[in-house]
Amino acid sequence: MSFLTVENIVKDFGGLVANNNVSFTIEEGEIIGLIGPNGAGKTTLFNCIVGYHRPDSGKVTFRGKDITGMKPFATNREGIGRTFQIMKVTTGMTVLENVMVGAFCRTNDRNTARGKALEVLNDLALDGVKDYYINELPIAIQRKVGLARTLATKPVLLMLDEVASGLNPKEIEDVVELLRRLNNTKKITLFLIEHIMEMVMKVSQRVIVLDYGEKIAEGLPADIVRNENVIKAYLGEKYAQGL
Amino acid sequence: MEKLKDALDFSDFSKAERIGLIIFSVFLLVFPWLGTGSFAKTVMIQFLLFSLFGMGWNTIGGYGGQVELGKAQYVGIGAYTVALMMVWWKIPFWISMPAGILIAIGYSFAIGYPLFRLKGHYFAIATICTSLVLKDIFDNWSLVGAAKGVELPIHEHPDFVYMQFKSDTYYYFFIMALFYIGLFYMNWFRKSKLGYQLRMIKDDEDAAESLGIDIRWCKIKAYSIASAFVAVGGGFMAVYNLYIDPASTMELSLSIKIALMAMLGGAASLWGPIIGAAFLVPLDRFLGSWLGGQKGLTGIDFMIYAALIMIVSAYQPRGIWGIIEQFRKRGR
Amino acid sequence: FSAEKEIKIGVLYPLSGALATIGRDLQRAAELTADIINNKAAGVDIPMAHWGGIPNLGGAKIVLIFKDHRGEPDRGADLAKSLILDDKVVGLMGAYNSAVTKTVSAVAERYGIPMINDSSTSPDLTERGFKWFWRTTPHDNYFNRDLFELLKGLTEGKVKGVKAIPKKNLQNLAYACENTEWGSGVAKSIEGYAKEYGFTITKGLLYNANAPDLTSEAKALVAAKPDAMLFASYLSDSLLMIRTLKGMKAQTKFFWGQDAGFEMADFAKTLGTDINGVLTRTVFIDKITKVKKVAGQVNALYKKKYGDDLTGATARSVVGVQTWAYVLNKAGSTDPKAIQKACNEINIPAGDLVMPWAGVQFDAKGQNILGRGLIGQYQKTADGKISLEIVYPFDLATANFIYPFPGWK
Amino acid sequence: MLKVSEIEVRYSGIPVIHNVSLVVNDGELVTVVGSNGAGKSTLLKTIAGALHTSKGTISFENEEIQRLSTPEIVKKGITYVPEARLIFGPLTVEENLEIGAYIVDDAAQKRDNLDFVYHLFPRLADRKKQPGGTLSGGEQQMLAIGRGLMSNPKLLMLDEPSLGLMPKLVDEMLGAVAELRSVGKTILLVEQNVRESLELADRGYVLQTGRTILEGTGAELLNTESIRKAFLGL
Amino acid sequence: MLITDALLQGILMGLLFALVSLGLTVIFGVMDIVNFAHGEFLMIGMYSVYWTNFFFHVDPLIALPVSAVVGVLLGLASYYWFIKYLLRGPAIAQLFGTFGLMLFLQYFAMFLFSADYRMINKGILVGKSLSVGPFIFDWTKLAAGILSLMAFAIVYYLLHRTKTGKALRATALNKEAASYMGIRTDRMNAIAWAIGGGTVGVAGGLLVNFYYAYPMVGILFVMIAFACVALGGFGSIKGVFFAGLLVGVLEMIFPVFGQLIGSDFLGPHFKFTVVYLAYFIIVVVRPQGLFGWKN
Ligand SMILES: Nc1ncnc2c1ncn2[C@@H]1O[C@H](COP(=O)(O)OP(=O)(O)OP(=O)(O)O)[C@@H](O)[C@H]1O
Ligand SMILES: Nc1ncnc2c1ncn2[C@@H]1O[C@H](COP(=O)(O)OP(=O)(O)OP(=O)(O)O)[C@@H](O)[C@H]1O
Ligand SMILES: [Mg+2]
Ligand SMILES: [Mg+2]
Repeated sequence: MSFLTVENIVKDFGGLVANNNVSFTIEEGEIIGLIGPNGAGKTTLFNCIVGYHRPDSGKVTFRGKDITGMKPFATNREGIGRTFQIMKVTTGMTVLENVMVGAFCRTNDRNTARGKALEVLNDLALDGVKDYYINELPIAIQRKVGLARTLATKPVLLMLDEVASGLNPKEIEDVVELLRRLNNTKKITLFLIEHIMEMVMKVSQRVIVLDYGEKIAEGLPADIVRNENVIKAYLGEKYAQGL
Repeated sequence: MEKLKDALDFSDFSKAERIGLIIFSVFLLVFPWLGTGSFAKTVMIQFLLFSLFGMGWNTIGGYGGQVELGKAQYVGIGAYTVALMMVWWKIPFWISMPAGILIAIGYSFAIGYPLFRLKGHYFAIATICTSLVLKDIFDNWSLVGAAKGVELPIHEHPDFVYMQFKSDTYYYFFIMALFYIGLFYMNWFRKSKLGYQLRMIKDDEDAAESLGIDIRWCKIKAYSIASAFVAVGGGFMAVYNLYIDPASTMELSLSIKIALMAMLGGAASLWGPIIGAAFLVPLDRFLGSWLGGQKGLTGIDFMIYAALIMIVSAYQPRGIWGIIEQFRKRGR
Repeated sequence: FSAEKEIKIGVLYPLSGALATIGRDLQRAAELTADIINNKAAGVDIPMAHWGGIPNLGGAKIVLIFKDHRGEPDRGADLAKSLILDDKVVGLMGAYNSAVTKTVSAVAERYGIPMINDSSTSPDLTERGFKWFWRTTPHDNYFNRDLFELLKGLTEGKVKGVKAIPKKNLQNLAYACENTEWGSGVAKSIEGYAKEYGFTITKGLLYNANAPDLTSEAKALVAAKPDAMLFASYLSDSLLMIRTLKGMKAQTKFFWGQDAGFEMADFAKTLGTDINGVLTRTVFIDKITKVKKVAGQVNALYKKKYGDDLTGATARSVVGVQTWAYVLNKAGSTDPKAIQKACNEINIPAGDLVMPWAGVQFDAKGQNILGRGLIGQYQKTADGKISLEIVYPFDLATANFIYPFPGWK
Repeated sequence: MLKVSEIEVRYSGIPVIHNVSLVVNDGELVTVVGSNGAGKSTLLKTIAGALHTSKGTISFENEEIQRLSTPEIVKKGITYVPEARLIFGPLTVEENLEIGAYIVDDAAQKRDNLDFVYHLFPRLADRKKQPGGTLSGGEQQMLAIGRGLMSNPKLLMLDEPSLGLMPKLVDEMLGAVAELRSVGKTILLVEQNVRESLELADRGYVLQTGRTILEGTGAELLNTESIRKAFLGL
Repeated sequence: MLITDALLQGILMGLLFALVSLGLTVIFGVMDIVNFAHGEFLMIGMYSVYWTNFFFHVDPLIALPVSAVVGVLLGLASYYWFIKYLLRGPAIAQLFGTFGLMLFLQYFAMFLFSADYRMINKGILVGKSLSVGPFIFDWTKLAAGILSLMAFAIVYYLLHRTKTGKALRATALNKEAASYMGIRTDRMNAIAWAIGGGTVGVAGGLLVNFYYAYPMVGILFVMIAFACVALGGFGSIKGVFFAGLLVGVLEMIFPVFGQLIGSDFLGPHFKFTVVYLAYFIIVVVRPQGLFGWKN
């Protein structure tokens, strides 16, 4: 039994097939990268798995349980956490309160939630901004807060949608570090969408490639970047030359 | 026990706020003996009543950020339950009021479920519509007195079973007790899990959902809490006025007034609804009493009232509490 | 006892909101009457116009304290408390809207303060067994009975200027009443009397007076092809209803409205000759001055001051204040108990009232049993204006009845 | 062409940009780099008139513009393509582009601009009739830049145009920027792709916590030790 | 026959409802503001024609431009003196701000004109009706219907075909982005208010031909307008048009239906209840309204 199994997912937006028969599995403890051209359907696939979209057909099984079409809150309670590609800039709650909401997912007690939230913030080196509102933070930190509040829900599978975009190479290093740590010490399985190849290459153990909604390749990072189709559709000649 | 402690714990407020609360409480306690006259007392009762309504609205409207404009239907439900149970079966207030709460909660679940498929203005208009529909039904339903409404028989005074008193002082202390129960509940509520979750929903629904929050369920819960608060107030109105009809308990203007007070005071803050009611109720009543009968000035009282609403909402969208905070910050 | 200089009466009317116009008129009429009593009025031939205050109270003046209840029952109750406890009024008057009268009278009852109601016509009000509540105006059941008396009179040839009409030609009635407490009460009462007098209701409907459109209501009425159309409408909806019916060229023989809208000054002012032949129940018509001199004199004062004639509503306000004056004079004291006693025993002679009533005398429930209604008909005059003529009671009729209702071409 | 001198910008009273000066000459491609929260977007927004300076001046073609409103600045020939893209969701791709040409009155000019954009981003041509809001992240980015070009600006300010784009498109995007420069457009670019963008640039500025700490030609900056350390992780 | 008649009358009434609601949806579309004071704009439109007729004896139909101009001015004044400041706040503060404006205008009108009901008695169309076979139509309502169609055509053209219209929609969708395109969003908002005020002003001017004017008259119409706008989908011109028709027809058909099945309970007193109920049901099934754009 695999950790996460995705079978033949199809998602059609009124004629535009964003996901077409996508299947793959993820094992516990893995770090999987999901890449593919813009508009290939990566975010849509995430949404189908966690339940923001109901797939037109296909099946998603998580830890042996059929979670197809479950609402996002329910998949979260199953242990799937996800972050957003585009984070909404909000003004109503401080960073700490945001993360506490995540922690409340697993407890009803305020003090427990607060303790857990502080722990996560500390872990991500965000204690400095705990009393800021989201709109007062630079985008990268906002994303990190998004990650923190998701982490506070204690996910076993963490799905990250472009956490590293907008970061410079140095900052990417830090994120890679962090993800590895989560994977190692917290035993969190990671599934991440990323366009920044340095990052994908560094962290993922396996890479899945989507193009026009279909899976066109799957394999080790080193193999993927040499794949003809992937180079043609995604990486571009220049990248290939750089290798 | 833990909850009770939370409810009575105001320690995360500033010192000024806590002192303010104490002074305010002392004032409330001694008010009947200040010799301010009976009209002032009726105004205070209205103020406490509308604070209670506003606190209720604040759960869904303030913390939850859902523009709810149909609270009057719950005033009606609370009031009618008390009145009809008394008229039909002579059931004491202490049984009929809880019954009213239960009916209000049941009803709020029934309509909340479809209602919370809607968002934003669609939701706001839909809440108005449900309220209008209920009012129209009551207006034409002869079993519940239709538009004639229901009159409660007058009892010997004072009567603690049916909560009928000649002197307003009794009503005053009764509504004050309800007010404090409401205040302490809200103080707990804002720190509770549901309180946090609602604020998250208000900020960003998608994110809230990804954090394991069942948005619709949370909203329904908050909505029914709000409805229960309002139904309590409605029950009080029935025994206080001894007469209720659809026009005075279910009207759209009442719904708006409830939301308006909370909003103008400062939505999503504990003090907001209280401050809003403290500002608008006396303004409305005293202006109406002083200027209402003045010939040649018909409408002036309303114009002043309306202008103040306009000024506050344009000057500080966070309401009066926002203005106070603004000045406090500047003061520092 | 020591002579008081002022006697305060609290008066609650809807001075703002949807009923502000009528509230204003009521207030004017009440003030005028208080003025007549307090300051004497030359040329008004009733005793109280020569009093110059309340004689048995040492010439004390009546001071009316007006409060605006905006049509809200709870506000009315609060203001009543304020009047009783803060202003220490001797008694209350008002409140026009029956719903507000209910809460106000409940307050008066609790505090044992007399309340004389001048203009609320819900029959329920005097069915509650209150000890501190009296009503001078006849209530809706009186008026509806008048209507059926008139219908019956038509079939019996009692009506001035019309030959007896075969009953079968006037058999089918249709009514449309606004659906608040007043209108729905009227509807019920019409149903009852129709049965009693042997008429058939072919269509009865309640409608929302605050509707932007009454087309479907009007259609339903017209479709029933009734011999008589009966209405209970406030002003706004009565205007709209008639406009709509006119647009449909509605045909019927008898067109009657239950006061409120039909009888207000604005009704005739707004609709002009479109209402030729329309009937309205009322308690006062300026034509009354032909048969009742005092009415003409007070009306002249009112018209001089405010430019309008007295109407059923405003004239009742006059009688309300008149009654208060008599009651106070009879009690000779401002003690509630004394006033209560005076109320129960009062008997104001017909001649002292502006109304064509037999007087004011209350039954055990507090209802004035000597009041009676009128039915007026709007008739086009030679100069193209419209005037309201009395057609019922038959002995007071001031003009020939126009039958059938001419309708609109 | 553009001269920013010693400006200070505040968010609700707190200065975020302390003292920044910068010059863009006619036909130049100037890149601004800096770590997260350095104030790059703030700087561009201020030039675009969406925020206002509390100190200092901004002049464009020898005219002070720091007091002008955004639409007035756009009329003067400065177009800003925001980092957040801000696509008009329900409008189609083509309608989005048309609105981009709001200040252009000449129909022929508009058509030329449209052709140019479609030539630059053929993918947009494929999706002319699709509502902008349903495009993928990368497609939206193309649309946003295309829309910025529609007004035929004298100075184009791009805020992280490669954000969220796939590697191939990052190249294409930077290629497009290079192409724009080669057809004579003046460009002020903010980028996180430090290496590539500095390679392209005529000159560059480094921003740190609201201050310009370095300036020079692209190549100079790339060879500066501190930059290599701070931004390239080398 | 009964049904056909109700249908035709319903369409006429629906056109009027649609016209009354048009401005509300335009304002909402551009600014996301639900204008509670919309009914009061209508009221002032009514008064403006009434007084023009009263003082200058101009036929109410010819005085229509007056109500349009007054409506536009009122829209602009409200925007520049008040709404502009409201925009800084959250939706809910805006709602109550316009609620304050509503009360203010109501009682200002009462203060100036008293609460009297005012109706126009003479005019080209007043009180005239047209018989077509068994059907009778009020000329005033026919005129209102025709004018409503014209107003919709103009506004639709304005918003969808002209440059300003596109700019308006862009402002509606994203103010910040629109300003980066060189669109003066402030002015666009003002234009929206001018259009909103103008159309509802005209509606008022027409209405006073067969409806009475008084300070509170707006409330009667504004709830219907809200339902129409939401039913059609906030901001959708097409939506509000069809929703208006739907409401008009529903309101007329329902009592006929009650009559046909011989139920007194389903009488006219519930006709607007049914409209609200229909709104609730439709919107629960289709949360973005009939033509709304789902975000
Ligand atoms: N709600 C929707 N309605 C219609 N089309 C949609 C919708 N959501 C996404 N699409 C389309 O589906 C395709 C896949 O979109 P998706 O967001 O999944 O791409 P992506 O792989 O995440 O791209 P990127 O890397 O640019 O974020 C795109 O062409 C997009 O336009
Ligand atoms: N609305 C706001 N209120 C308060 N502070 C803000 C606001 N917007 C931005 N800031 C602060 O201003 C600073 C500069 O932000 P800016 O967005 O200009 O950075 P940036 O260099 O563009 O970073 P990024 O790489 O994230 O785009 C940051 O510290 C941020 O926290
Ligand atoms: Mg994506
Ligand atoms: Mg930035």
